[in-house]
Amino acid sequence: MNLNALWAYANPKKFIQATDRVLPWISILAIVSLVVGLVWGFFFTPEDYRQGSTVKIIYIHVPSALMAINAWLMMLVTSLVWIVRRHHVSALAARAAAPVGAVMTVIALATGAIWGQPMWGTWWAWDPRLTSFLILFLFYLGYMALWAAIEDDDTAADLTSILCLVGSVFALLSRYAVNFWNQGLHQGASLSLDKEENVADVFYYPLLVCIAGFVLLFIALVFLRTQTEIRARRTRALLARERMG
Amino acid sequence: MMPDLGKYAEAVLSSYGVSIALLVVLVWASLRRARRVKKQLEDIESKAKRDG
Amino acid sequence: MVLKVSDLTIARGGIKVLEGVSFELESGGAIVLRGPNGIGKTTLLRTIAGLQPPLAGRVDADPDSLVYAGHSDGLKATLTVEENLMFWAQVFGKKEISQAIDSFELGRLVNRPAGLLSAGQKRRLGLARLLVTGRPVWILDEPTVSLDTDAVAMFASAVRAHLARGGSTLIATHIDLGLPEAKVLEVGPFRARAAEIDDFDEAFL
Amino acid sequence: MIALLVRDLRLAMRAGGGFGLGLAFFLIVVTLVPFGVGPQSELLARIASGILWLGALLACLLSLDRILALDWEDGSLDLLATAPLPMEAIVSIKALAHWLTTGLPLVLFAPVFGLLLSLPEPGYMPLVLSLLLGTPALSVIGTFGAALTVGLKRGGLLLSLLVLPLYVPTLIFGAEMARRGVEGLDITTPLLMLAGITCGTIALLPFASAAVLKVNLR
Repeated sequence: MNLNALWAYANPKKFIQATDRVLPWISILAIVSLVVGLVWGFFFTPEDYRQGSTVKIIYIHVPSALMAINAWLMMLVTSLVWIVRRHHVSALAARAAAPVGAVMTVIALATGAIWGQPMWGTWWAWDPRLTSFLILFLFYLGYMALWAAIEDDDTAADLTSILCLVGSVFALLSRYAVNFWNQGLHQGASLSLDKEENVADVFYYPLLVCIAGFVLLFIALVFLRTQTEIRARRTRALLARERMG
Repeated sequence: MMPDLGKYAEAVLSSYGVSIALLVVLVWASLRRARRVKKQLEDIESKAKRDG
Repeated sequence: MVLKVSDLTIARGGIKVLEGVSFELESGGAIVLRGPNGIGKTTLLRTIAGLQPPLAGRVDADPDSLVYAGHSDGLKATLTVEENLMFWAQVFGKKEISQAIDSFELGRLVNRPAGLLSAGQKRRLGLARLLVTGRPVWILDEPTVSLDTDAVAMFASAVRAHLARGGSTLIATHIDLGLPEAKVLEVGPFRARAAEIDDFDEAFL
Repeated sequence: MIALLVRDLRLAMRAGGGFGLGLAFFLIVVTLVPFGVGPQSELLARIASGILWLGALLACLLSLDRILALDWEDGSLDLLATAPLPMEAIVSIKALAHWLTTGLPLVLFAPVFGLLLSLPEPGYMPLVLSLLLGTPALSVIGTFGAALTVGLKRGGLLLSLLVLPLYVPTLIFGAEMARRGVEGLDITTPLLMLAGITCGTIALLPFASAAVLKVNLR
């Protein structure tokens, strides 16, 4: 496939047309895989011998944590595209993804805290991973607040893109700093590409379905919200044009 | 039908509850805003077309 | 020719305001921009001064020849007249400020903090700043706001002296400056036409 | 460039607030802490290094919006942007002036405030050293935040929200270094990390700040 053809979707009209076509399918797929994954995980997996039934929380905790980070990565990429190629859709996609990423971060934090209560005996521990997610959440808040605070759309896109870039570096730095500051209670990553080292198969397959569901849900939401941002932007432009007379 | 969650039932159920509720709110808010903005744009566009 | 503007299109707040602006400024020449409020004179001057990028078109000028003066004078209330001027002179790599002080009759005020000056005196100090920069092309946005008739005449003679030295100036103003030699450029005809509504592409309009 | 630095320092002194304000705020924080946690000197000794770092960080934060906002309001920034100084130099000088008027006094007075919080004897050198290394980063990062919010009417709160997450690594390594000093542990690792962060931000962040400021001046 010719990668250059992808840039055609940087045109707002084309983007809306194309996403309108695929959005229903992605939404259905997202709902189906979420329902299948969560039902499978919740009803049809055994308990872990150490963690008991709390192991069922990973079907939400792990995918949401993954998406919390991937959403920021996506914003970083689209911000770079905006800075380099000045495609408005790219900047608006970053704006559209931020609240989704923030909610994913909250879910990861909440499920982590609920999980931590029986496992560690406390709701909140200043564990490096939890702390890093809290900091990530602060970055999301700042990013969204900056978008909301600036009236001119292009100025806001420029400033938030640079904030996203700088923020990414500092988020990474914070991750290492936090690790250094407190060696944590958190267990190692429950997933890696090498399945052998992972959680057992019974937990693994429903987890994969759940992750797919979260990814699809994220894509569907970002498409929908980007469409909304494009339309809102065009509305503002038309209103401004009216005022100019 | 309901699996036996043992002593951790509260934790498991509340984390599913909280997460699903948050996701539903997010989807609902996105859909609501999408519909509103779409309608607003259509109104303005038809008005702008009429007025030239 | 010290400044050449060709087919310039500029926007304010995402909306095109002026398009197809072209003119040339000669050494020793003056151009006065005129037009109703809100048409985009300030935006045009800021674009020429390099503070914002144009949507289309070119501004050809040696960037080290321009000096811009906007609505505010950039004065520090707690610094004296002399310190304010000296600072701007140093920023532009110059040391000499006495000529500027004389031209705008600020001699009695050199040791007064700028915060204690009247509005007109502040404006005069702001204009004196142009002289200390030693730059040949002045880009001035409403330079005579809050000046009385005497001070306007003072400004006009400073501009004339500047032109006589081979400098040039581009001024946006509403009032008659008493500079008959200046060319008048009406901005009105360059007003951008509203974009087509169906044109739903990158710029959203 | 030196002229700009001299002007900013002179302004800070003339306005009266510049040098003293951050220091006074620092003193108030240090005074209030014992009221909050109790006067036992063992407890204070344990948290002293952290409180001092936090106080310095907050005192720094308090004065950030003044870095660029005053020059924005009176039009100086527009004029500076069209002057023959690169924007990167302007923001670096602004950050340096902020550090000289806010960060440096904090570093110098930190030992005195350490006395008030019963900071243990071996903690003084590492504390001063960590503040000396870390506060320049706070000023440079703060200038970036100030550049982001310079055009906004009520930017103060947003500025804090944007800058505080960026302060996390500096605070962690700075406070960790001071804490290890108090406990007589090896301070090499946090010292190197802190120095690395400061050097990195001084070298790279002015480019981001300058880009942001140019956008805001449009």
